[in-house]
Amino acid sequence: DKIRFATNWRAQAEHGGFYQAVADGVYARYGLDVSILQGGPQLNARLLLAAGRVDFAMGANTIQMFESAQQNVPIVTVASMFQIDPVIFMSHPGVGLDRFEDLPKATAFIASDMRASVWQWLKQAYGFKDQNAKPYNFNSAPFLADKKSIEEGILTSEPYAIEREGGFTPNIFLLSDYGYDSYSTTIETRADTIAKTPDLVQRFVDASIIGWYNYLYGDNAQANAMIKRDNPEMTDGQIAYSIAKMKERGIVDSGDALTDGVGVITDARMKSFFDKMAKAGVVPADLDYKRGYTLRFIGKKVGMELRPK
Amino acid sequence: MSKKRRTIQWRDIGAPFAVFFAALALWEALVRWKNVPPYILPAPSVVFEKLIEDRELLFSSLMVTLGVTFEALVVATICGVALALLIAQSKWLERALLPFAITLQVTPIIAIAPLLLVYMQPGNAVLVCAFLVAFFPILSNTSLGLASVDFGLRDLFDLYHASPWQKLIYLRLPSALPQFLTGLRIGGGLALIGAIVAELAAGASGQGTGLAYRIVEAGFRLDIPRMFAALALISLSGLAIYGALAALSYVLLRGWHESARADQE
Amino acid sequence: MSKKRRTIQWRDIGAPFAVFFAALALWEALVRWKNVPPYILPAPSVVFEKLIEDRELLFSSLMVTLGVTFEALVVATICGVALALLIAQSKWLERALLPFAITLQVTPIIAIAPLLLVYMQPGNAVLVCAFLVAFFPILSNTSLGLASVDFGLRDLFDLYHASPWQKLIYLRLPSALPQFLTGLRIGGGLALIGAIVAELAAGASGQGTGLAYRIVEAGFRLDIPRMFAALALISLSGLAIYGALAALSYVLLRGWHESARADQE
Amino acid sequence: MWAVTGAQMTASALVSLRNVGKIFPSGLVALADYDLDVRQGEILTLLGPSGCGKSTVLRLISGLSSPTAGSIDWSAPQIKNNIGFVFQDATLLPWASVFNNVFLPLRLSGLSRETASARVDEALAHVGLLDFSRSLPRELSGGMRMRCAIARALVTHPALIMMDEPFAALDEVTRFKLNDDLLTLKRRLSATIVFVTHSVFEAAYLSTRIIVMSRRAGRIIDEIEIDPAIARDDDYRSSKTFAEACRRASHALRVSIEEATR
Amino acid sequence: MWAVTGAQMTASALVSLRNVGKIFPSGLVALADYDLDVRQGEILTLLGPSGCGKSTVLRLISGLSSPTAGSIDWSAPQIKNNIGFVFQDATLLPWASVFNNVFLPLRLSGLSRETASARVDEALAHVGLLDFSRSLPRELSGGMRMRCAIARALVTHPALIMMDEPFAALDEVTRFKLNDDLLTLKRRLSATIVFVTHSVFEAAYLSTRIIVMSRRAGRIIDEIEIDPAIARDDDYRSSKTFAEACRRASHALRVSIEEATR
Ligand SMILES: Nc1ncnc2c1ncn2[C@@H]1O[C@H](COP(=O)(O)OP(=O)(O)OP(=O)(O)O)[C@@H](O)[C@H]1O
Ligand SMILES: Nc1ncnc2c1ncn2[C@@H]1O[C@H](COP(=O)(O)OP(=O)(O)OP(=O)(O)O)[C@@H](O)[C@H]1O
Ligand SMILES: [Mg+2]
Ligand SMILES: [Mg+2]
Repeated sequence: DKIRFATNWRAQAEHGGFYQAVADGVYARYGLDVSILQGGPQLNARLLLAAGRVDFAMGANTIQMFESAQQNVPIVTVASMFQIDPVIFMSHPGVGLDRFEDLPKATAFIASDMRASVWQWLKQAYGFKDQNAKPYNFNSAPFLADKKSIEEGILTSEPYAIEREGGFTPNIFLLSDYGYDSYSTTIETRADTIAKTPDLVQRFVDASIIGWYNYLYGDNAQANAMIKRDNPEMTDGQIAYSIAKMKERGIVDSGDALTDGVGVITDARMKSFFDKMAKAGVVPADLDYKRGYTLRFIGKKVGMELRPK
Repeated sequence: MSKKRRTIQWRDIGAPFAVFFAALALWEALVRWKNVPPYILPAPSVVFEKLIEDRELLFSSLMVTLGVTFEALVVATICGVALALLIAQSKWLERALLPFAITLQVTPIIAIAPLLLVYMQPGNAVLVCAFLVAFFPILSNTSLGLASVDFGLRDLFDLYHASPWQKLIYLRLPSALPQFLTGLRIGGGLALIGAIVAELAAGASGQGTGLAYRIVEAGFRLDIPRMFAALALISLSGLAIYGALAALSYVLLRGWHESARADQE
Repeated sequence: MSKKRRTIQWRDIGAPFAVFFAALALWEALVRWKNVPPYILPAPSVVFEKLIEDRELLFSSLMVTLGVTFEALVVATICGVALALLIAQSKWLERALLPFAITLQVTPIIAIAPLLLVYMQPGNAVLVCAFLVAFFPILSNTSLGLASVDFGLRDLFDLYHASPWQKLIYLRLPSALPQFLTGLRIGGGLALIGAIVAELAAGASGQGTGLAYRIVEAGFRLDIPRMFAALALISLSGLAIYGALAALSYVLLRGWHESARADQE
Repeated sequence: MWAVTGAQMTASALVSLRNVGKIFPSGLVALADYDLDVRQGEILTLLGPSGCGKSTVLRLISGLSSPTAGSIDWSAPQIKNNIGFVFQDATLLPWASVFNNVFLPLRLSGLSRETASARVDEALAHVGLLDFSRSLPRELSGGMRMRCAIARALVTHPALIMMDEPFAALDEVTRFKLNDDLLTLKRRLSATIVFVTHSVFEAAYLSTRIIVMSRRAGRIIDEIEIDPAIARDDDYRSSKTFAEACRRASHALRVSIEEATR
Repeated sequence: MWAVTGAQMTASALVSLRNVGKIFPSGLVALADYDLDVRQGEILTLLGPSGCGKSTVLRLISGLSSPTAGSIDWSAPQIKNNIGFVFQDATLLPWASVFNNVFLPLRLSGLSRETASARVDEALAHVGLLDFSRSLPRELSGGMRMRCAIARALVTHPALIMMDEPFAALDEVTRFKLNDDLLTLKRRLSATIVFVTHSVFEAAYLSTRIIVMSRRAGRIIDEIEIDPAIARDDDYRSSKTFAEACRRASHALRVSIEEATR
C-alpha cells in the first residue's frame, strides 16, 4: 500500500525511527510503500491529514490532539513514539535564571505553536506572562544577545548550536520535569482510515515502532544518510548529539514503554495531562478528549526484543 | 439628467455588492453541496457566526494590527517620499542610494527579524519590519512621478530661476501626485501585510496580540472558521484602507488629471 | 563632447560602487572595533569567505529561488496586466473586480500558506504565494497608466471608431508603459520576496531547496555568516532584476517619455 | 452682381444641428439654441472671438462630445465614419514616429504598412515632412507638428473634413500652398469641409460660406455666402468679391466682440 | 524718405549671438554660424518658414537651451533674470487655476497672494480672462489658454519679453487689441521684445526690426528696419512704410522657402 506520512519539521534525528523503517525495509516487509513528507515552520501536517493529502501525520504534542477533538476534526492519535516531550527552556547560566522559578520574569522567545499550547499552561501553572513572550523564528541570535532572556527549544537540537556557536552551555529545563507530561511525536490518522482499514494502521504503527528500536539500538547509518539527503544542512555532529540526548533522557524508551513497548499511550497519563490542561483553561473541562486517541494499536510489545538487554 | 445621475450612483454601489454577495452565495452553496467539512473550508455563514461569537477577541487584535499598519504607512510614506526627493536631486545620488533601497526591499523580513530583535527594541523592530514592506512602492512611484515632469513646465520654472524648493513645491510634487497616490494605495495594502508579517517575525507592538497571531493560533488549533474570520477582518481593513486612499486620490486629482476624470466634458 | 560623455560614464558606475564599498568598509570596521561576535553581526569579509566556501550549495539554492521568482513574475505580469485591462473596460467591472484583487493583496501569505497546501500541490502553492505578493503593484500601476491616457488622443481614436482592441494596442498600452514598467520594477523585487516567503510557507517547489530554507536553517544552526551570505545573494539578485528591468524601461521609453530622457535637447 | 450674399441657400444638409445646447459640468453655457446646417460639398468656415464655441461645434458634429440639449441629425450617417479632424492641438502619439502618426488612421482601418506607405508618403510630401518621417513628435517644431496632424487628417481621403485652426502655426507662404492643396483635394474627393480660422482672409479665400459666431453662447451674428463657382486663385484675392467678404466678416467679428464685452 | 532700411544700425546690443551653432542629438543642424544682436529697447521680429529655427533662437537667448558652438553674450546680465516668455504651447500648470497660473511667476519671486492679486487681476483683465480666473486650463478654449500664458509672461513686467507666436490662436480683433496693449506696455517698461510670428502684417506693425530666416540652418535672408519713431496706429497700417515692410518681408519669406525647397 502507498502511504504518505507527514512529519512536523525538516528531517532530523528526532524523526529517525520513521526513516529507519523506510531505509532498512521494515515498512516494505509490512507491505507498505511509505514516502515521508518533511515538514517546516509553516507546514501544518495535521491539516494536511484532515484534508486527506496525507495518510498519517506526526503530532507534536497532546494539546493539539485535544484541540482537534474540540474542533470535531476526525483525527485520532494511534501511537506516541516519544514518552517524554523533549520541549525545553534554555537560559544563560549565572544571570539569576538558574532555577525554573526564575524563568517567568525573563523575556521568553517562543514559537507560535508553543504559544498556542504549552505556554497557556505555563501561564496558569507557573505564572509566565504574555507580555514577556516574543516570537522565536528558529534563530537563537536574539536569545544569545539578550542575557536576561529564555528561549524555547527541543532538548535534542538547540542546545547543540548554542554550545557550538555561543560558546557556553545553557541551563536546560526539560518541561516534562516540571509536570508537563504530554506525549510527543505521535502518529495520527483519520477516523475513517481506522474504520475502513484498521489493518493498514496496525501495520504502519508496528513497522514504525520497529523502526524506532532499530534506529536507537541498531545500525542507523542508512537512516541518517537519508535524513541528510532530505535535509542537507543536517550534520553528523547534530545527529549524534540528538541520539545521545534521546537515549540519555529516555525520550523514546522509558516509563510505560519499558513494559509495554515503544509507542504506548495510557489512559491514566492522558487523564492526568487533560486535567492539568483543563485546570489551566487551555481546553474546556467537559471536552470528550477520549475521542482523540485510541489504544487499539499499541501496547502489544512489538519489537521489544530489539532492545539490548 | 438628475435621474441618470441617480441611476449611476445606484449601480456604483450596487454592482460590487451584488458581485460580492454572489461570490459568497456560490461559496456557501459549494460548501453545502459538496459537504466540505469546516476545517477544510468553512462556509461563509459559519465564518460570520464565528466573527460575531469571537468579536471582542478579534476586534481587540484588529486594533493592534491596524495601529502598526498606520504607523508603518505614515513612516513609509515619509521615508519613501523623502528618499524619492533625494534621489530626484541628481543621477549621482540616485545611483548611490537606490541600491540600498532595493536591497532593503528584497531582504526577507522573516529572515532578518531575529537580527532586528537583537539590534533594537521590540516595538521598533516591529515598525521597521512593517515599514520595510510598505516603503518601496511609494519610493518607486514617487520617483517616477518626479521624473515625469513635463519639459515645457520645467523650462518655465528654469526661466524664472525657481529655487529647488520652489520647483519641488509648485512643480514636481503636483506632477508626481498621481503616481505618488498609486504608490500610496499599493503601500497601504502592503503596510497591512507588513504589520502582520512583522507580528509573526518580531512580535506585536505594545501589550496586545494582533491578528497575525490569532490566525496562526487558529491554524494550530485547526479552528479554521476563526482563521477565516480573522482573514475576513484583514480583507475588510484592506478594502477600507484602499477605499480611503482612493477617495483621497479622487479629491486631489479631480478636475485636472485624466485618471480621475470620468469623461472629457 | 565625447570627453564629457566618457567622464559621465565613469561617474555613473564609479559613484555607486564607491558608496557601496565605503558602506562595507564601515561595517567591517565597526564589527572589528566593537568586537561583535559573528553570530550577532558577521563582518563582510567573513560573509564573503562563507560565500566562496559554500558557493555550490548556495548557488544551487539560488537557482531554485530564481526559478520561482521568474515564474512568479511572469505569471504576475500576465495576470496583473490582464486584470488591469479588464478593469479598464468599465467602471462597473472595476468596482466588481477590484475588491477581490485588494483582498488577495492584503491576505497574509505566511498565515494562509498552510491552507493553500490543503487545496493544491506544493509546487503550485509556492507559485501562488509568490504570485500573490508580486501582482498587485503591477495591476495598480498598469491601471493608473491605462486610466491616464491623454483625452485628446482618446478623442482621436474615437473619431476613427477604433475597436477596443486597436485602442488597446495602439493607444492604451503605449500610454501605460511608463507606469507599467514602474509596476514591473516593484513587482520584480516583490516576486523575489514572494519566492522566499513562499518557500518558507509552502516548501520549495520541486526537489531542490531554495535560499529561504538556507537562511532559516543557517539561522537555526546559528551559522549567521552563511545566513548573511545567502542574504547577500538575494540582494544581488534583487539588484540584478531591478537593473535588468530598469534597462528595459530605458530602451522602451527613451526618446519619448520624460522619465527616460536626460534633458530636453 | 455680388457673389457674396446673405440669403439662405437650400442645398441638401449633410448634418443639421437643431436647438443644440452645450452646458459644461462647470456650468458654463458654451452653446444655447444653436442651429446649423452643414451642406453637402460646401466649405463652411466658423469665425468668432476666442472662446465663442467654435471648437465645441466641431466636436459636437464629429460626435466627440454630446449636446446637453437639442438634436444633431445626419442625412448620410455612413459619412460619420469617414471624418478627418485636425484638432486645435496637434495631438500626436508621442511614442510614434511622424510616419506612424500619419499611418495611424489607415492602420486603424485595417491597411497594412506596405499598402499604406505610398499614401502616407504622399500625405507627408504635401505638408513637406517627408524628410522627417522617422522623427518623433518631440523633435519637431510647433508648425511641423501641426503639419503632421494635417497629413494624418487627410491621408484617409475623408468625406467630411473638420479643421480647427489648422494653419495658424504656419508661415504665410506654406499656408497659401496648403490652402490651395486643400481646395484641390476637396474637389478631387468632393468632400465637405468645416473649417475654423481666425484669419478673415483665409476664411474669405477658402469658404463657400462663413458663419460668424458671438461669444454669447455661440449666437450666429452673420452668415456670408460666397459663390462656389468662383475660382480661388491669386486673381480672386484681388477681386471685389473677396474684399467684400473680408469686410463683412471683419465687421461681424467686430460686432460680435463688442457685443460680448458690453 | 523710406523709414524702412536695410542698413545696420549700431545701437547698444543687449544680447549678442556670435557664430552660434545648434545641433540636436538627433544630428539635425538647427542653426549654424548664426549671428544676431538683440538691441536694447527694440522690437525684433523673427520671421521664417516653419521649422527654420525661430523657437530655437528664443530658447538659446533665454538660456533654456545651450548652443553646441559659438557664444551668447549679455551686456546687462541682470536682465537674464527678468525675462518674460510666451512659449509656442501655452504650457500651463494643469492642476492650477488660471489665477494661480498667472500668479506663478510672482509667487516664485516671493510675492504673497495678497500683494500680487491686484497685478494678476490686471494682467487677466488685459487678456479678457478675469471671469475665468478660477477655471482650470482644461476648461479653457485654445485661445483662452494662450491668453493665460500671455498674461503670465507679462505680469512680472519683464525687461526682456520673448514671444513665440503668442497671438496665432486669437481672432484678429483681439489680436489687434493685444498688439496695441503690448506696444503700450513696452513703452511703459522700456522693455526689449523678441517676437516670433507668421503674420507679415503683424511683424510689420509691431517691429522696429524684422529678421527673415531661411530653413537652411537659420541663415538670415533679409533684415528690415522700421523707424521706431513712427507711431503704430491705424494710420500706420495704411502707410507706405507699412506696405513696403510687408512687401519686403513677404518677398524674403518667399525667397527663403524657395531656397529651402530647391
Ligand atoms: N471641458 C470644458 N469644461 C468647461 N468649459 C469648457 C470646456 N471646454 C470648453 N469650455 C468653454 O467653452 C467655451 C467655448 O470653448 P471652445 O473651445 O469651443 O472655444 P473656441 O471658439 O474654440 O475658442 P478658441 O478660438 O480660443 O479656440 C469656452 O468659454 C470654454 O471656456
Ligand atoms: N528636441 C529636438 N530634437 C531634435 N530636433 C529638434 C528639436 N527641437 C527642434 N528640432 C528641430 O530644429 C529645427 C528648428 O526647430 P524650431 O522649433 O526652432 O523651429 P521654428 O522655427 O520655431 O518652427 P515653427 O515655426 O514651426 O515653430 C526643426 O527642424 C526641428 O525639427
Ligand atoms: Mg478652439
Ligand atoms: Mg517654433
